[in-house]
Amino acid sequence: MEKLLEVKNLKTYFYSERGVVKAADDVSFYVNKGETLGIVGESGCGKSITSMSIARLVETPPGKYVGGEILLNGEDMLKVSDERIRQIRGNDISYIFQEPMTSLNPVFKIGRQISESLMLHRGMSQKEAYKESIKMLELVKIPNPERVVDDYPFALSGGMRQRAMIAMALACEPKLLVADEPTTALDVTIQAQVLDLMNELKEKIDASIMFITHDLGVISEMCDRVMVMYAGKVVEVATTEDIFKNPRHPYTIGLIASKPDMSTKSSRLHVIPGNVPDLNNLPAGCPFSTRCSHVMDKCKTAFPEEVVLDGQHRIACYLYTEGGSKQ
Amino acid sequence: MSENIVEVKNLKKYFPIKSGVFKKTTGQVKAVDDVSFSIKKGRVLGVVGESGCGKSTLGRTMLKLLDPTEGQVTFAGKNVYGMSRRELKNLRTQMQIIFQDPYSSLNPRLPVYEIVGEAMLQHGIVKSKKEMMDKVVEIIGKCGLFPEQASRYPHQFSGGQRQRICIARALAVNPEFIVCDEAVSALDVSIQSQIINLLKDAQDDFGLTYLFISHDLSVVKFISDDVAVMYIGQIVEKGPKKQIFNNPLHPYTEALLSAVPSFDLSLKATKKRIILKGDIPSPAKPPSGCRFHTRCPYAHDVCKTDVPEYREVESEHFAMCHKVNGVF
Amino acid sequence: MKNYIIRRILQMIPVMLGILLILFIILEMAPGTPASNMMNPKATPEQKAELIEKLGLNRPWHERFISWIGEALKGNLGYSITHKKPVTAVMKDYMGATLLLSIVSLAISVLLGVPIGIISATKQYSFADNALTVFSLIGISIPSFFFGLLLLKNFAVDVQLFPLFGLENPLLFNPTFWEKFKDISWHLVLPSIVLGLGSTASFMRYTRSSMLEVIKQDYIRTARAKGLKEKVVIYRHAFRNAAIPIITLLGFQIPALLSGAVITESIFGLPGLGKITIEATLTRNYPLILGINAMLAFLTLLGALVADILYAVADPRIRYD
Amino acid sequence: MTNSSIYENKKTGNVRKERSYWGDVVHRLRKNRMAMVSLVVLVIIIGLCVIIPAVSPYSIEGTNMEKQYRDQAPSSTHLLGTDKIGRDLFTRLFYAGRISLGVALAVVALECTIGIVLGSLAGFYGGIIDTIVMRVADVFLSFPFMMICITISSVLGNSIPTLILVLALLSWPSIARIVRGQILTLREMEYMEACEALGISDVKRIFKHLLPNVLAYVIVYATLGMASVILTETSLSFLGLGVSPPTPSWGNMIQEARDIIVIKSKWWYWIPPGISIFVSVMCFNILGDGLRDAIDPKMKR
Repeated sequence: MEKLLEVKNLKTYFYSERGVVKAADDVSFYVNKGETLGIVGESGCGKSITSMSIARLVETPPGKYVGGEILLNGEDMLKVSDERIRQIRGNDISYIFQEPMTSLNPVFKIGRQISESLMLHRGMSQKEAYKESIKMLELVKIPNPERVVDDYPFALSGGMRQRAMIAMALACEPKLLVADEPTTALDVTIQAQVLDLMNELKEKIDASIMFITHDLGVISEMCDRVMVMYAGKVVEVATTEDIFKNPRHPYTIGLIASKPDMSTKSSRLHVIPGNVPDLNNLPAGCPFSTRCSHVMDKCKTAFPEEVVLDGQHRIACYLYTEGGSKQ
Repeated sequence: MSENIVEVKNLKKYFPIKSGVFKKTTGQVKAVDDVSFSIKKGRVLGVVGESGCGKSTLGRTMLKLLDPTEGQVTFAGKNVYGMSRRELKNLRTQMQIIFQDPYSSLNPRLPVYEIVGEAMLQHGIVKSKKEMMDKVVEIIGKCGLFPEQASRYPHQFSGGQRQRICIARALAVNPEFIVCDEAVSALDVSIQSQIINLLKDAQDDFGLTYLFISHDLSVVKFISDDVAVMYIGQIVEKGPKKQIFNNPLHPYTEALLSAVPSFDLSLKATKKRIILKGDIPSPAKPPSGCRFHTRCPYAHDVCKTDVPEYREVESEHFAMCHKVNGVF
Repeated sequence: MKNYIIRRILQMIPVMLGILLILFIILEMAPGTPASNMMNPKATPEQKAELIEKLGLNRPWHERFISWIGEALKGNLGYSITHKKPVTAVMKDYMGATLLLSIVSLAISVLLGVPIGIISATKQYSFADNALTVFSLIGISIPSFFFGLLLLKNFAVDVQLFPLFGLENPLLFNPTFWEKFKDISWHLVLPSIVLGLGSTASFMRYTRSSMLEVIKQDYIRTARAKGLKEKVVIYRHAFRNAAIPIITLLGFQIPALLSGAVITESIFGLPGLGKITIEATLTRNYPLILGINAMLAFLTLLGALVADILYAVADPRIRYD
Repeated sequence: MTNSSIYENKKTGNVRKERSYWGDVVHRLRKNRMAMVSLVVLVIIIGLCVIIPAVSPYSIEGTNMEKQYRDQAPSSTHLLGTDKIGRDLFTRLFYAGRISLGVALAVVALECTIGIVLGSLAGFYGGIIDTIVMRVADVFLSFPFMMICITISSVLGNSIPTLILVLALLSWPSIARIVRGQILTLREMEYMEACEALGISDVKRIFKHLLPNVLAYVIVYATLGMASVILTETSLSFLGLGVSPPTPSWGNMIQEARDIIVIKSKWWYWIPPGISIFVSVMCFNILGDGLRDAIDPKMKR
């Protein structure tokens, strides 16, 4: 399999009066061509910052890319010029964001917002872009695309706006689609429609997808592989089947067990004690050590090296390193 | 166990829509439209539905935080809407509510002991400030907070801890019935499970009855004994949890259940997903006849014109559908 | 949109009536009778009685109030005895200078304040931003009469670059249009700077905070994610949204400018409404005072109305309401 | 309840120092250097205004027509010289400060009182009360401010109490709007609903939950209001329509500069009061901005 995107040791930090926040700390992963990679974690785990870093969308300052490489087809996104990154954004890498209500500009018509990318990256005339916009709206199954193209975002429902966002993102046939919690703000039946649409489009378009969500159910329906993040660190990466059948990192195990699923039978939920850590005030060593039931002394001093099991199941936990109880 | 603690009869809550030059009332948002049900003491009734279905309005109207348009709510045999001021004040200690947003539901300017203890003083549950402090420490302890945290302010707590404070505040007046309005929806998964367990523990310890409002079916399935499904202001199906989840009658319930993404891989293979067409209609202009007919895969002509009867199909299992009623 | 405008216009009516009513009551509280205040003290009792009869001053005040409104609707605001002219004619003579000064200053403050505010916001916490922020703080804090005197001292007294006084050079004989234009412009430089400084600073501060608010929005991130140039993101996507609240400020600035004009006119000796109002209060010329105040109140309301309409035009959410 | 719920929350992460809401505001304000400098400058100005006239050997209004005392340039005996009727300008400057700052304080106090009362009524009860209050506020907001001040002071005469009353009557609508808006926002907050659900009495809900939250915004507005009232009062006094001589105000002291000789060569007549106005207004503005940032840190990144 060919790697489309390879991220190596990405470090995106935020500098504020209260100190340094290591939002993405030494994050490494890759996305294969045509593959969907899911990134899962709770609020503040760094999944959004990681995804925004890919096209250098993190605002600097207060953010800063401290280190690492983001290779898209071998080209390092962190090193290319501002001019080049703008050519890549919207053309090679596009984004769908969480809030359909606020992610579209309220004062421009839908058609204009889609046309904008087409005119910019495809060199289309206004007229061509307008026609193409209608086609894109058709592709995402918006009823009456000829009318909707002249609507303002406020006239559309949440689900329709998210479809329009998808149309906008796909307009220039990107190689990588980054979907940051695209269905979180939607109702269940509307979420089902949008996920269904995305699955269908996956077949049609030739793009890899990075799918960021906190919802384990959505991950299992959409993704080929899953990366689990906690407090800015990657703690586990595996295929979707592996993650749910055979989770290895104590955090992943806890996370899956504490989420009531439609098939949960027990009368009490599993609980990870404690709170989601404050990124301003992380413990030394493994950030999960304060909540982990298997915590050892060395967990509190240094973050573990990554271990690869079964060929491609990556875990960062001392339980699996040399001398660990589950090694 | 079989005594009804809350009974809701033909409850309606409409909000006026004002428009035009003089802001005349030109229509109504029928947030809750003719809803009837009852909850047995000590049980949890889960209310599920999507945005705009009126589930939050239902909870608030039941507690008389909103004035009803029509209908009746009886709590422990007394009509909530026909109470004198004094009776209403007394009712406030018996029915409580926990909100979704752990940030806007606590007054940022008051320390925890004020937030939790205020109502105890108001209702004379405690006689002195000293007694109040002891009681507050006891209650927040039960909710998983430390005594020294009583003098802290809301901004010093995380979302999950804030929700614990909200629960402590509700428990402080010894209620019998609590409306949990999306009480765990804003929380992270690992915190959500802590709070759900806390709510379950509280229920066992105090013999509470819950109306558990949520859009998250898996949470409702976990915590509830009975489930009511709402769609645009109406309850379209209600029954014991098992029946609702194993044998849904209403096509909407069926679609809703199938739409929930699950990570149970064994389920994935067998499950067929029903994708509903179109958007959720606005409660300001609900569709005629059966309100679900615009999206229903089984809709017949009769569904567009006639409102289906809300009927007890099996024991304790109600539904509002022409197909279930055997009309076609 | 149509409903919105009609509603706004209907709302204006009671407000305007309220203003007039309060003005009327204030003037009623003036010492002396209305008649004694407006006529030659040497007039004989017969003359007085005749005039009182003629002007209807013996009627109760509410009747006069209603008839004043009736006349005002016909375009008659009363008669100024001091000027021996109708109030409207007096106002016409002096209105020009005030309007000219206000409009020039408003134009300066929008054209300067808004772009500077945008630059300040896009370079938040840079040296330029800090310098501009300090400048705007000075702008809203310096008393305009003091600032005006400083300018006069430096540029009209010590260095005689600009004229000290008035709107036109009385010594210009038979000027061509061009000469007159140049002359008036020259006279207006210092007054417009004085009057414009405060509102430029207000526009700057407002634009800056409005832009900072908008730049944080999700749709700006969307625009960047499309690969748009930063200029396009800021000036097209962000500014189009930030402009909406700035338009409301425009409405609020009109009364502020008119108030400021009074002070500026007084310092620079401009023949405007401010000057005539002060004169009118000294001569107790109540019809004129009432007329000017009513007129300015009307302009203020009109300004607010225009701002609201522009607001609706700029914001599709209101336009399609 | 079972022990597990307690256990679940045992590790509470970092324990922050307990600081009340207001403690937090003060803490943030203290970190704002500009605001703190302004506060210090204001304290100094107010202190001088209180002390100097009290300890000065020169009287405020007493004239001294002897030639050697009149119209003097600054010297070691008269730090800012004397005016045309022999009064010590240094003493007068700080006495004028008392008047200008005192008038501003009185106006702000009065307008805040009116604004809070009417704004709370409108916000809390809504409906017809709200409509009436807000329409009246519209009326007062649409007055041509300066013109109406001129008119009123000519009709009612310009005594200091009248001035205070007029300025307060013309400026309460802004504060009423802020208070009303805040109350409307707060009423939607879930903690207000929780209060209702808990059966907390109306009185407690207003005075313990609503007003303290509104107060923060009132304080910001009052600070900024000090700045704008000082500007208005001095402008009116400069035009001869506010505080009238012989009582000095920073505004009417600058009137002297209408004399071409004074403006050209006698800076001590008008520059010191001008700078005093400028500095105090600037400090109130910076302090007000600082307070707003401290109260609502979301506004600042």
